[in-house]
Amino acid sequence: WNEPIIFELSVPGRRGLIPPAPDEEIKKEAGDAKNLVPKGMFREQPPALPELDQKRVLAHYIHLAQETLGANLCNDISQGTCTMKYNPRINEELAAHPGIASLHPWQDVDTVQGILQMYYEFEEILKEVSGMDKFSLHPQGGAHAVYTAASIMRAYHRDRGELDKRREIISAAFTHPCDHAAPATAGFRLIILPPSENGYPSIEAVKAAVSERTAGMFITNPEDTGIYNTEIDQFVKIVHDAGGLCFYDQANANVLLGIARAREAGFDMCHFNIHKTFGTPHGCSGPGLGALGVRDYLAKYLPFPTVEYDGEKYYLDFDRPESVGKIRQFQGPAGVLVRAYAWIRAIGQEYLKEVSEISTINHNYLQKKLQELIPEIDVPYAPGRRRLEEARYCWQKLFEATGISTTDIMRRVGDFGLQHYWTSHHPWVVPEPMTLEPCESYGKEDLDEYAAVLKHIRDEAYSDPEVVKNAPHKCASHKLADESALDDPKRWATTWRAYVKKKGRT
Amino acid sequence: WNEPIIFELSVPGRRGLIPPAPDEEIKKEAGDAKNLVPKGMFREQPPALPELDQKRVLAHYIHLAQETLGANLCNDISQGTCTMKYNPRINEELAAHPGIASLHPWQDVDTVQGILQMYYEFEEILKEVSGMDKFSLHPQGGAHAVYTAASIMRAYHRDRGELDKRREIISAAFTHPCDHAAPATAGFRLIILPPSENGYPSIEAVKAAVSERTAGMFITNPEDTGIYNTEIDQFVKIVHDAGGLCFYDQANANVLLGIARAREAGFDMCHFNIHKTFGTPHGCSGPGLGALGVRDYLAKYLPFPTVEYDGEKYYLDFDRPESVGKIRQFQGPAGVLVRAYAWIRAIGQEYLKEVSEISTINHNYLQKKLQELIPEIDVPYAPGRRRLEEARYCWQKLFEATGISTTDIMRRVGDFGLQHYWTSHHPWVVPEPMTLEPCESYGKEDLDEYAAVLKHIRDEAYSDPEVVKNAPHKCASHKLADESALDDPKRWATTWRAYVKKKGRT
Amino acid sequence: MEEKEKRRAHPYIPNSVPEIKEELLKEIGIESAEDIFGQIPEHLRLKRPLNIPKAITSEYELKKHVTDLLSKNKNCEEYLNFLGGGCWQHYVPAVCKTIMERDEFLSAYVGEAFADHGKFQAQFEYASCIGELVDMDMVNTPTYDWAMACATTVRMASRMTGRGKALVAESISPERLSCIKNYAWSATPDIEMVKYDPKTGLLDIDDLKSKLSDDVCVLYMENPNFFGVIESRGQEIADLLHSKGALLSVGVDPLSLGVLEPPAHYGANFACGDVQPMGIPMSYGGGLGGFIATPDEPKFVAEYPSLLFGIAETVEDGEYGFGEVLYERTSYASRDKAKDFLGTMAQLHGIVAGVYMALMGPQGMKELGEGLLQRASYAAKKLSSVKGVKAPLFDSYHFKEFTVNFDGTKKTVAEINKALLDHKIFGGKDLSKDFPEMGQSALFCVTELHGKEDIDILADALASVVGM
Amino acid sequence: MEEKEKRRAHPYIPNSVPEIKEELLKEIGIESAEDIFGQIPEHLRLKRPLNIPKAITSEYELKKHVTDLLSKNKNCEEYLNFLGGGCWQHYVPAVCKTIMERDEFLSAYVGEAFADHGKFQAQFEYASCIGELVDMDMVNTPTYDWAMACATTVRMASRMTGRGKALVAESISPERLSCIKNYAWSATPDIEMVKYDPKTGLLDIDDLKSKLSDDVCVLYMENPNFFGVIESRGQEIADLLHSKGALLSVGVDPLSLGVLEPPAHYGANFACGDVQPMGIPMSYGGGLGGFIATPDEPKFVAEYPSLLFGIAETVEDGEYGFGEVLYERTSYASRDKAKDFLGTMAQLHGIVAGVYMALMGPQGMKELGEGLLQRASYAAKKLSSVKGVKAPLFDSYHFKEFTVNFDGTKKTVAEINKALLDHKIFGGKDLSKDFPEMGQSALFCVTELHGKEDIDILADALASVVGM
Repeated sequence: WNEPIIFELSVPGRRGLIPPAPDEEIKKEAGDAKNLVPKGMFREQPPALPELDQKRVLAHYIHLAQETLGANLCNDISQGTCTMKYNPRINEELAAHPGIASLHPWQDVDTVQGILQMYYEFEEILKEVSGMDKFSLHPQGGAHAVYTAASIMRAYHRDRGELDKRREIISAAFTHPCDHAAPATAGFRLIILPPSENGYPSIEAVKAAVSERTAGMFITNPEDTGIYNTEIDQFVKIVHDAGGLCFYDQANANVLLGIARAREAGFDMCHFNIHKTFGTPHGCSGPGLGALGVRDYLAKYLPFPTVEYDGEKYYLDFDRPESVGKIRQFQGPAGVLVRAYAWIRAIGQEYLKEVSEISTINHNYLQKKLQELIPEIDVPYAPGRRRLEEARYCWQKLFEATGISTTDIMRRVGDFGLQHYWTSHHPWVVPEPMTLEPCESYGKEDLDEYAAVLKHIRDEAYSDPEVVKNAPHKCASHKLADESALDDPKRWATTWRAYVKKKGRT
Repeated sequence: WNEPIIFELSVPGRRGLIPPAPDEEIKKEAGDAKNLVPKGMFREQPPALPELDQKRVLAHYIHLAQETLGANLCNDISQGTCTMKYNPRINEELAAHPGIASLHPWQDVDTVQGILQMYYEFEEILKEVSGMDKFSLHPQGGAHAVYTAASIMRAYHRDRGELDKRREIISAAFTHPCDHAAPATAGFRLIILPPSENGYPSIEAVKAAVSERTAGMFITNPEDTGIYNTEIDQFVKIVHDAGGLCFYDQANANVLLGIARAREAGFDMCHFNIHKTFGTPHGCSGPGLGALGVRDYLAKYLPFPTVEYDGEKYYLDFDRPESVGKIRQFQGPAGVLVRAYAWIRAIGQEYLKEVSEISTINHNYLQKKLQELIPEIDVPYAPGRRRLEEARYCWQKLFEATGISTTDIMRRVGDFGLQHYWTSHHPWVVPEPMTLEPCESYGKEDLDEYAAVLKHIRDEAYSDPEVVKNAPHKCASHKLADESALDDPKRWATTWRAYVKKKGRT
Repeated sequence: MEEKEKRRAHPYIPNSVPEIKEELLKEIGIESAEDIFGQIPEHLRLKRPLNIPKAITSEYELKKHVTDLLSKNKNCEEYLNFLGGGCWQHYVPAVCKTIMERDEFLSAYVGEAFADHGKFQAQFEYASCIGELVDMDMVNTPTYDWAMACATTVRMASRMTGRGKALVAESISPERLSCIKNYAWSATPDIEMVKYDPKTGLLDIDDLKSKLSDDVCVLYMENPNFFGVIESRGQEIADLLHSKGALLSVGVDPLSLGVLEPPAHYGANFACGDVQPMGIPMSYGGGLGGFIATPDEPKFVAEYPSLLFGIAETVEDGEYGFGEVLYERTSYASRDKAKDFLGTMAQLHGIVAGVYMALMGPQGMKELGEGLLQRASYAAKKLSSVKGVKAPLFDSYHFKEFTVNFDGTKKTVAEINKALLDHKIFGGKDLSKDFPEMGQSALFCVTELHGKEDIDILADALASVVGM
Repeated sequence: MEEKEKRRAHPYIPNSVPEIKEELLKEIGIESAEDIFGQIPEHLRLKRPLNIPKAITSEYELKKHVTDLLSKNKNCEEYLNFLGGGCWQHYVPAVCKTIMERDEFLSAYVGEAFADHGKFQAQFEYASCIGELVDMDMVNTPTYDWAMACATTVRMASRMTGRGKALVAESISPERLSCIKNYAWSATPDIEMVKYDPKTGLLDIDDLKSKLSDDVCVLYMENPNFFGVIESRGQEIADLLHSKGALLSVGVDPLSLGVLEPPAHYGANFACGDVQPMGIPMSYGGGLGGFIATPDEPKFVAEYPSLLFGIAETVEDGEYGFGEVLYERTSYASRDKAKDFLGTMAQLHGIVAGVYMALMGPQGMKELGEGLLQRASYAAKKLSSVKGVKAPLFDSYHFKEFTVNFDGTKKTVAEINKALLDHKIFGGKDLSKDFPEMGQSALFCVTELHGKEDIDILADALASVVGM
């Protein structure tokens, strides 16, 4: 659409919405609004927001929406590790029900028994799926849950008088960035172990890393390689023996539902990305829900309030003196919870394991297709072992042969009506990486389509490399003329007002 | 998106939705469904509908939606005579309220007082705006209202014993096609008067057309030329004197709200296209609402039931023995009514006349711009008289100069992110016609944009006629390879099954 | 009008900003809109402000006002509803709602295929799915409703045969009958009714024989008929008509076609019905849309008044395009010389019905139909257990709907239905006025929204209401 | 698991069609998924089926089940609600709902600008509008909520100044204070509270002076503060802090910025707050999203943990593109070396808030703010007319919210609120536990949804409840 910035559409005097005016009696009684404000605090010049009629606002945002590739409308295998599922429409209808949309978080608990029951029952399901003893549904995303886990680890060691000493967190290179960043934010130092030839750290490395300074471990399994760490319980034991706690980042849990649990591996804490594994929408990156599960001995540290049931009534327990406190103002992103609850009830016992089975089957089928079609694709580490739900692929050979990099291919993928694919988290341990996660929401034809597109681009890399290098061509927008503008204080602009100033426009 | 036909996406076994199964007790009590059907009537082979998972169905229809240019998302001045207004989103929210969406038309009137009150009050507004004495909100579109008017005319003459004799309807060339087709369907013969140099028929022509065979007149004012017929009341009088009735097609009423009414011109009946003039959505062509108004002496003929008020309660009056009967199963497209009611209440007394004023100002501004920018554009008939809400333009000069026809330009317009424009109803009395209606929903910049696009295409007609002739280039699809396929029984296909058979596919 | 109010632009009227309005007037070269309206003769002008309510410009206040009015209604989510008979409370899938509310489909109109490709394809797919349901190759874009659809088949049949008499089964809805009489009059002024068997509710074939003559163009009947009765002798009826050169048009509930043979399988020439049960809210009867299907033969196709969206290849390789089949038939092209008339009808409802059929697929339609048969069977039995109540009245198989006779209760249907309101139940449609020969009978409808519990609640309420 | 159930494909799992699953397994060359899962050591496997509820595969039954649960709640459409304090019941415009529900925005994630151009532009426009509201040039993509936003400004200030002590005004929400303590701990383990004046509710400047030292990095305060009190001495406070090399961070209600001076105008270095009041439903506190704004200076920009979407030209002439400003700052790029951490936060709410601000424009914000000032003023007066009730508790100007003291009624807030439930009223937030010095006080909130009638109903109900 080549849609202008909304400020460019502004025309003085236009109105998009008229707010309800107070009744005449109120106006009369209260008097002029200017006199209801301390001297000097009345804003004489209203904020310079854009001025548009309602149709224009609607049309503008519809155009922008149409320039966005949501998972519900495309083959979104692309965003590996993100588990881009179908977000059922019925769940949106339910989340819009006034019984959730119009609830205030401080209503008397007698008036919110329905939503508290949903919290409680969803927690029960998570407990069963993970083997943990108690969950908090406060965190609004995965990283938020990881941070909360780090807070709990901090409280645990503080309670034992060891916090000053225990400040080291052990993690692995293919574990998610937030497992490194969130503990660091909480005040820990990270020890990041490199992968062995299996794709995950060796037991020896873990042993070498622990000490009396060890606060704990934050780790994913499978990590983003899709390789299941079969020694995970030994890792946990080593850290436990050293006096640390173990947190299991389950962002990649989609393939282990009903298959294997955090408890059996010995973890003290784990989390689920509800917006990945339990089918709620990603919302352009939030709100999500990061459900944090802990074993009973850590339950007292969870953020307050917790949702409890006394046999007759659900209630919120604020009286938790050892809690790490609040990590968000209210008791979690409840709208996400409603969708997740509806999703798991629709899937149920009969199909939850099917989710994991189809996820691994889909992945292994796609991997086979890709490797058959494209000899240049490598899958480093642990040769011969099947990946579970995704793999970290490597385009190094193609890059060497043609100069076409994974970022070139990534941009070109967008030209085929697919979301452009995800390369990998930084740093790139695997060179020229690509990560695809064909979860259970995709059909065989989606997998075949994806493989065909990559094969096509691979052929182009030889026959017409420029077309790949200059991609995208058919996306909503093109390559930036100069990426460095984004790192240049004189040119970057995150607001229109800044852009106008820097460009010298009026 | 180049989206496949949904049958091409079908994979046996896929499910999009599971209907609720009856309770076990019901199944047990009722037994096998096959035994609940007369012999030979059970369909052993279920209908060969497509089989898709839910995400695929949703994605498919989102893609198709994105390939459709609704008025709420584009500059839709294009569809002249259609009054493509903004359809406020709040009205959609209201129409989805269970207080309308979940009402059954046969509910006891005590349980539908709210919707009946809305019928009643909306009718009051229409009565005031038109000067008619009673309205029917049964018809689902404008043509449906015209047909109902023709039914009433038939009943009127039948009651007077003159139906066998009075079978002629007088109309004008620029009046809408349905004003000719609907009376014909009702059993009348049409006498269609050509325009005089004013753009509408001469008084002499009307006088010459009436006789003892005259049943009535169906006419628009302004007709699609946008020229107001200043002699309209004399037309009416001539027909009345001849014993006929007069129906006023008010599809073009948007410019006369609060300005001039059907009553003052002497009409016996009139209608409003609610989906045009009162801002309800066109829905890809329905459901609309054609509100039919009549003078008191014709009220008895309206379809039953009518909505009445006894001072305390609203009720449906089915006891109308002289009614023409039903023209639709229930009492009208009530969801459209709710939207229209909300629209007129939002506009209200203060802004309804503004709607007409801005409509005529917008048109006259656009006409001026077009004629300034494009010397080849003519506006035939009544030179020097201002059109009201639209004009019938003529591209004949450009066609003669460049060979580019109005249909070429029409197709090319679509390439600019605008809805392609409407030429004119058939037959084309004005050669190479174009009809644009910039109603009150468009801003000055929309008018300027439109004029600029037409100017651009006009220039292309000289500089690069092929690009216009082969348009569209950037629309959702292209020109058909062979238009004649649609008129060829061996090739036409309105269903996929027919297409597959004719193509010899499987 | 307050001065202040006057100067605020309306959110729906961008150029109502006073400065912009002035600017436009200046560009046109006039003082005010009166300079344009002035050409209207004085005696035709309205010389006073319209006496209509003031503007509610705040969206919230507007919402509150309209919602308050709508909340005066009791709706079928609050009440247990057993009304059917032409408008039915079926489940509306969330995906159907989503597509119906998208602004693209909602606010589009008569754009052609290259601009509104998606609209054409969605309509084409709708027609294609209807074609599968009824097993016929030619399907129209939807007309107003089932009544308009069946009346249209009568007109089409009359033109095809050149005959002016139509037979109509008495067991159709009185509303549709009224529409047929009005709409078909100029084609078939002569309409004769064919009786139903008072015992079975089936078409009285002897009566049909007695009325079938060489000037009959068509018999219109329904299956299941208005009483929910499944007709079993369709082929026999079709053969009779065809033997006299007449045609058979059959109205169907599309939801029955997962379990019942479609009309084409027993010789019908036309199938028609309503799309409302397929994903479209009832909206007080506003959710209708009529479909018509026939064989794909020129003699049928030439007689459709509707737009017919056909598929064809475009100049781009492998691209489908769409267009209008035999456009010259239509009144848009040929005015009073056309086949009947055309206008804004119910295309949005067609699109949504297409979404519904795609979601349901063959298995969904079959499972749904089976469940409806079973529920109706259970419900009739259950209601019959109430003393004085007979259900069904007819000794036949029923789909979704069935008649209940209350003669044994000594109460009228009207009395019973009023009393049921206290139980928050909408009882069946009262048939006593339109079908007096059936005594105090009502037409009850059960859908997939009714669980056993709901039916049992109805039975208990009835027992308490009839007081026996 | 029933055999029949097992063989039906799930609508959300396309390859759960048994035949397709088989085909894929065959292509992979294995018998079953167990051949893959088998690599997991036996002792780590779950060897029994999960004990979770059975699937509700029918969408209607699922809807009924969840709706029944949700209907157990009493919501703020049924009850008259006066709760605010961090989550407010404002009007949600229909256009906001429409955009929020569009699948494109709803189901997109981390695609980059060329593929998700619309998402980037919508976020950029959101940030641009916030920038106008607060009159600052740099704005982040939204974080979780206001609490996270204000805690982030403390961390940023600590890094910028290299100091480890933060001052926080006591007159902020206890929830946000708890978050600050948790989140800022590793940066500012030392947090000291600055008192409010018990008479006016304003910041106690003497107390501030006494606590302000050279190791203070920032003061975080709110305006209007948690009690709804409008702070008038912002510039004085800012000057004090700046004189010691410390920074000022101010939390604001964005809806106040049509009528109140933004923090930048009285010297604040950070502005932050929540987007929830701008078109996002409360959803039991789920509708939050935090914004942070600062000057566009490298020393500030370098410390943001958030993604920052910047505008830039593309290779196409005249085309805007977008990308991430200073990406290396973020934990996506630099893991434990980054500025704090980043993750899935609240971007959808940011987009919707952008739609809201575009709809409202300057005049809408001004009119709304004026009405909120007037309503709060009227409501406080009205409630004060109830014997034993004092409103507001503080002798100051209030925006939207104000404190009500019930000490004169001899009843606790808890008792009063319970009793108000019988009147279908949610009374104000009980402050007696968090602010015992205020006695039995509650925080009441009035919004544009409250008419005079609603406020009068509250006053009448209170009068009846306190029984005086």
